[in-house]
Amino acid sequence: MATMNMIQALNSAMSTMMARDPSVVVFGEDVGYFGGVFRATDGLQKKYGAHRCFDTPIAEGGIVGAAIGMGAYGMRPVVEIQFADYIYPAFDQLTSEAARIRYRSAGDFNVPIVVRTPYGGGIFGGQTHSQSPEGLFTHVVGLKVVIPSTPYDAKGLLISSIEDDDPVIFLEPKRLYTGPFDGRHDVAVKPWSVHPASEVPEDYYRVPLGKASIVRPGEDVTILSYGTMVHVALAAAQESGVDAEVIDLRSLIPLDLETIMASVNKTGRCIVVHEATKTSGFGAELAALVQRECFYQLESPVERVTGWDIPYPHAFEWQYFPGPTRVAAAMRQAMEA
Amino acid sequence: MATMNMIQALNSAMSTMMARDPSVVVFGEDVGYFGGVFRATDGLQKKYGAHRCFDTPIAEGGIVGAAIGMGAYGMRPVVEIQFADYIYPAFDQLTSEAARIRYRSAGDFNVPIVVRTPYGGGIFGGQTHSQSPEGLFTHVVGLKVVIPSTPYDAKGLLISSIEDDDPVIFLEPKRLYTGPFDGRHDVAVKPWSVHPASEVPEDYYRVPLGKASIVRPGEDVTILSYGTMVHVALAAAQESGVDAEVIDLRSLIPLDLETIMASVNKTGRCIVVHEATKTSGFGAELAALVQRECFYQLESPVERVTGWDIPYPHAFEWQYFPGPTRVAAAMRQAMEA
Amino acid sequence: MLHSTRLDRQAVALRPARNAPLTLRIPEPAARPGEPVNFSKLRLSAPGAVRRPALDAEPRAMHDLAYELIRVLDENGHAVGPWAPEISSATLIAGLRNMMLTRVFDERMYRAQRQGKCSFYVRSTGEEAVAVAQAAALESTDMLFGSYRSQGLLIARGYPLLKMMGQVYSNALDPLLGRQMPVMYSSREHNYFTISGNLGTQFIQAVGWAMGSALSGDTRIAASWIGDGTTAEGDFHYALTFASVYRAPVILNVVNNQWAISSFQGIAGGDEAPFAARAVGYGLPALRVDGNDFLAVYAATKWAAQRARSNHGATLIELFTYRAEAHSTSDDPSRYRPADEGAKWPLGDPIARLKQHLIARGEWSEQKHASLQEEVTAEVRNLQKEAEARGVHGNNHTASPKTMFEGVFKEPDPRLLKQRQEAGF
Amino acid sequence: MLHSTRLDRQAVALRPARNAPLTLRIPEPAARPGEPVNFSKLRLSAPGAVRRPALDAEPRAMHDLAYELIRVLDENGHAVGPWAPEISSATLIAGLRNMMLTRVFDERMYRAQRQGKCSFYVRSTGEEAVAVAQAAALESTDMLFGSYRSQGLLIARGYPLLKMMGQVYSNALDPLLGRQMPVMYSSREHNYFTISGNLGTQFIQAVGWAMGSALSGDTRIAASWIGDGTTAEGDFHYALTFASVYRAPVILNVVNNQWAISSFQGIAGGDEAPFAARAVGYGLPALRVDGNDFLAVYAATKWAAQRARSNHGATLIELFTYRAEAHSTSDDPSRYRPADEGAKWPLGDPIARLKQHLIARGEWSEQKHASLQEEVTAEVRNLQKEAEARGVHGNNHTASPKTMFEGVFKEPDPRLLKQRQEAGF
Ligand SMILES: Cc1ncc(C[n+]2csc(CCOP(=O)(O)OP(=O)(O)O)c2C)c(N)n1
Ligand SMILES: Cc1ncc(C[n+]2csc(CCOP(=O)(O)OP(=O)(O)O)c2C)c(N)n1
Ligand SMILES: [Mg+2]
Ligand SMILES: [Mg+2]
Repeated sequence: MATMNMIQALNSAMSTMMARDPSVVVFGEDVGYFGGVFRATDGLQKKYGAHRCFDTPIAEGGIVGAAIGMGAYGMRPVVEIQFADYIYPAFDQLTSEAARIRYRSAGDFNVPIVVRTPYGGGIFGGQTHSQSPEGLFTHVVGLKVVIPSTPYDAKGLLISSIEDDDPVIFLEPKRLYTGPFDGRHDVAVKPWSVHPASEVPEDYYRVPLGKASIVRPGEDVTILSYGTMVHVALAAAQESGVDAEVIDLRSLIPLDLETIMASVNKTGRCIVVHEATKTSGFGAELAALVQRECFYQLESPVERVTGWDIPYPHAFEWQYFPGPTRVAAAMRQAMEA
Repeated sequence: MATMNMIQALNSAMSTMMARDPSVVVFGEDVGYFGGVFRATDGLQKKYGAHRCFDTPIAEGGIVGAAIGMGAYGMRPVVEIQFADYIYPAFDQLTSEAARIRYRSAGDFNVPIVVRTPYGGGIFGGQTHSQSPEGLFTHVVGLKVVIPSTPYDAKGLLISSIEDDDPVIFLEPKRLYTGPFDGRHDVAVKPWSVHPASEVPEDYYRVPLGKASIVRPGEDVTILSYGTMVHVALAAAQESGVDAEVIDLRSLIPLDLETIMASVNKTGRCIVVHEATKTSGFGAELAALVQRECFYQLESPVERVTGWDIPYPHAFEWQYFPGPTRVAAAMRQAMEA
Repeated sequence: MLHSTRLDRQAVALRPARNAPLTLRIPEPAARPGEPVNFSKLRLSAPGAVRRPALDAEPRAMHDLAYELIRVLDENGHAVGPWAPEISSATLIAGLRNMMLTRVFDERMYRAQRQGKCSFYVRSTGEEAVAVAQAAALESTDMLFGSYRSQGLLIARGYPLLKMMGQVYSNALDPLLGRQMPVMYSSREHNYFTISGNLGTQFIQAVGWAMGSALSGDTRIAASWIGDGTTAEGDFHYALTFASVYRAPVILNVVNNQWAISSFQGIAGGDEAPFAARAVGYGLPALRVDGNDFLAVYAATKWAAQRARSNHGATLIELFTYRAEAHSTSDDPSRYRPADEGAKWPLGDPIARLKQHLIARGEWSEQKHASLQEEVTAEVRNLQKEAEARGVHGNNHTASPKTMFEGVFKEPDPRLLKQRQEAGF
Repeated sequence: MLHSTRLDRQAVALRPARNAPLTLRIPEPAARPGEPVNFSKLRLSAPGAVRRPALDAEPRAMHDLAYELIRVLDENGHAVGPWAPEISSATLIAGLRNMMLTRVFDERMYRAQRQGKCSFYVRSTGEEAVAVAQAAALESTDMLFGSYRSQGLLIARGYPLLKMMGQVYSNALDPLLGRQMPVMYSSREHNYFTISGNLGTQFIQAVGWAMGSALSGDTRIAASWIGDGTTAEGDFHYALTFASVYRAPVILNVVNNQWAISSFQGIAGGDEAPFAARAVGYGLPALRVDGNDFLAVYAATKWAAQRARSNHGATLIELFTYRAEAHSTSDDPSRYRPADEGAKWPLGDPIARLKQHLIARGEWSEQKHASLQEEVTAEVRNLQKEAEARGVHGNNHTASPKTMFEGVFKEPDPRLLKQRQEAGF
């Protein structure tokens, strides 16, 4: 066991897998000698050689396209897209190719790649360093979508993703890289070291895809969230005084519908919290599922607390970010409804 | 007035606008001399010259990127993406650029472009000539998403889209190009000429964006649909014997939430029908909205009848397609719930 | 004060000169329907005229080859010049047979489509040498990333025609379980990568595969094919960039058949520079080859393959040919090009030219040719009967529809189990 | 039977030769931290040595220029050779001033970021000639599609520094209402297109704008700038393709400042061929220019602009320069390149070189230079005080947050009216 922040845990996951499996290779913009703009691949080139961890041209479509070919060859490429906002040039390769190759070839070929990318706001990155595009990928059949919220999960989920024989979009809440940020931007952020989930085994372990985690059991209302918003939801539960059950989905595809249903059937209320814009975000799918599966148990409508339907505005970061105050208000409101 | 099928109506819309406004230009793959693989731009090059209607290289990202620049110059480009399945290489230009330019420049620049593209199945086009990606675009703030279901609406909506000062994704239900296909693939399809909405003025008129149309008033259950599925829903209403109120949304963004709410508040039941895959499709957003806005009026959960969560399989077109039988079954089930 | 901001601005903001109005050039092909064919703008070289650089030549020293046309067969069917390959008659006859087989297969599947037995078909008529000669020049373990018009590769690799037909007819023999359109084949066994309906995506994938092979210290190389029109896609650029940067062992082929559906190659930029010349800017070597000359295609591909195998990296090959038939069964070329353009193509027909060469070589005769033609026709006809007995498109003789819910992921997807139940399968 | 399918297969499926294992080449820069700088691989030409083709020269006849380096200023600051432009001293002094202003502005905003007064900043240090000389060579009505490092263009066009600062500080003066990061400027009034955070997208947009201008019979041309690293994006390829096909009146500039964050230009393919050479394959003319030589940049840009204005189409210009400082305030270049690489850049500093030229020309002196330096410093300092009085980043002196719900579409969005209420603004 060691104490790791999320970056270190991700680094450890890649290092662990590179040591275990020679077919694991890591590449992307600035990930080689430099170790990535967020330092997630720091030291990997030195440890495993430039052939296992290297820089690429600035061409996200090329990075993913090459990874697909390499995956078809038999490698397990783990590629980094520097910011999730820059994944769109790779959208065609992800959607038309990575997601479809197993199916369209009737299993002849598969694409065991992981696309790691930092997402979300909170670093004053403006419109193009803050986006949360996870909802788009959940609509693409054939892609898995994974989002950790702690160092422990980050390593275990990344290892499961690397070992997965299908393409995984692995979204990293960049605001959580160095500490369990709960949305209270006006107070000093605690480092990961004070959080129990920063205890991370140095060796191999897995956290399975498709299993949600109940991070705070409660009776009154179910909060569905992932990534940064898990910590915001916890803070909101405290702030609101509502006995919320906070669920960290951990992977959106596959989705742990059982855990969700069991919780909502118990609480009778549900709030989805995400940072992405509201319309057609993954919150829509969750709300649609919950109202369908738990209709007769629901005492109030499923609410969504999300980013507004605008581009992430640079100077209004905290007016955009769905912080604990907004989530707490929604909790209280749900209880009154 | 003339009798037009949907292709002719679209052609007439472009021709009308090219005649009225010299800044309207039409381009895309095969749209020039040839008139488009679906013939939507037939004759336009001859009528208005190669400078107003021309072929482009096969580069959807280039087509949309060039259109954005031309739009910023002051033209109103109407571009064709040959199949909606091929819009993904343009995803970055649409999402990061077209959708954001007005906002990020605080109104300095805007992108008055229309991206026309045929979508949906029913022509045995397999995985890559059948997709319905509208849900993705509804999640991108800054894009409008429009889908006609009749020749009359096609022309009126396309004119409104061309005149709109913001980017519009104009999805054309290709299965409806030549007739009001209702999903009964085993009977001969009627031509548009027997349908009243094939009466189309030859001159300029608009159908506004953001106004749904109630194509069949009813008391029992509200059906939300668009494009091909409007006709399927009508057939299903007939087949089921349920007195369904069928709403044709016509534009998804902006969305006519008022009409939707009024209907569901009246019927107490709601089914969303679309051809796109289910998870995180636009049906999710509609279900999320309806359960939220009409919670206390709903007598049964909002149901979604959609394509399955698989790529469109070539040989199983009709097992994938959510035809009238499936929709009718959902109607009856909703009435029993 | 010496420089006020106002003054600077004036110095910079030159008054717009009274220039003539700008104009935009919209490229047009040399001839449209009703006009006489016009090949005056074609860049051709004489057979045997183009030099053959050393396998390790610097790309910088090879630019001229992007503007020439490597041709081996002369008018009389003799192999001439430095590119004339050492190739056995057996290999040539096998190649001839595979080209003939491909053409017959194409014709019969085309007719089956016209009879409503399959939903769609794409012929490679006139371009058979591209696929068949290149397959002959590569090793069977090399990985091929083709296009929908690459059926000749698969046929040359001995993929069972019956399976191909099964897919064309979407019947019980379809190895892809009815999931793909006709012509979008896949065969891991034959190192033939699953064809995409999305143009161009395979080009960078092939580079990635080659990178994987090189990273693994393997000896296998990759090859990929796209059309002239598709060179405009981003994936083309990614492929050339990555291949150049990492010196990947891959052959990148542009099949310039002059047309992309209704758009002539000038709409992709081919009038401004040959597609082969695109390689120059990436520091990659380029060969421009008569795609209807089996020997030239074979020789150029061998050169590129050997170069890749000896760690000199990628080559871009432009295969100059002509799409003799419609783009696909959905197309009618008489609407956009002269009807006789194909027949008058100055570089002839690949099958006729190889036949002529074999006869000139003394290894072949009109008789043998006729009997081979009969043989392959019979082979295809018989297989076609067998295939049709297992069902044709639309008559529900395909795999069970329940299979359509399988194989999106490796593990069963709980959503799809539910949806399958809902569908009643 | 002469040819069984089985036999054919054997003929084609050659046995894998026993080749040596393949290897992949991972490019490395000439020097890393701790190593001596190494410029031995740079492709330079002597000042004055490169020919100047006619404005209507065929691109095919100009390939050599992609491999040369157009330089005008010699070691003594004299303008030599065919590219030495006719340019007034007033224009040069205005250019000098704008470069100095840009550098001072950059330095002060950089320091402001270090003091926590703005969230982020990007300097263009060492690359000022690229922007300022190109702005001088273009007309003020030409449309500029720049990058985040193009502030010199805007400064040269006389955009008010106070507005720039307003955006950098996200304060009440920010014309973009706090919506954009610092450096992502926009000004329709100055024909400066809104900068994107997404690399490369503006390149094809500039071509589209130029196509619009040409379609309209206008006389205005467009210009765009991207970095060496960004040439790998698909938009670069789209831009060159569309510019070539439609002969669009646009200047496409690649600012090769040797680095893309931590990746040296070889990771984008620059070791295999100069970026200018990319133009060759599209049949476009290319100029490769010393980006630190104000006169060379000016002359090359004028050439390309005149060419575009006279309907000869687009030119690709590679501006060979060096990113003298960190990529941005988020970057630390000492981790990946020798600390003294910038100082030792063989092509010097653009400001120092223009100053030397003006002195050699008898139009300038150390004294005048010092007083100009003082003047621009004072100008920026004063404006900075004024700007900071209107608020700095984070202290909520920006536009009202309710504005963030406006302007997604032209018409108010009912969803956003509701959301604004919910937010309480
Ligand atoms: C991304 C994408 N865009 C458009 C299409 C539609 N389309 C199919 S084939 C074709 C023409 C391709 O021409 P070319 O590359 O020259 O190949 P050829 O058909 O001549 O072999 C087009 C535009 C597609 N399949 N994929
Ligand atoms: C599409 C996209 N991918 C990645 C990035 C992240 N990024 C910002 S700047 C940069 C390096 C650009 O280098 P270059 O093009 O050489 O321009 P320079 O910074 O040297 O001026 C990268 C990778 C981005 N902004 N957009
Ligand atoms: Mg072609
Ligand atoms: Mg750079």
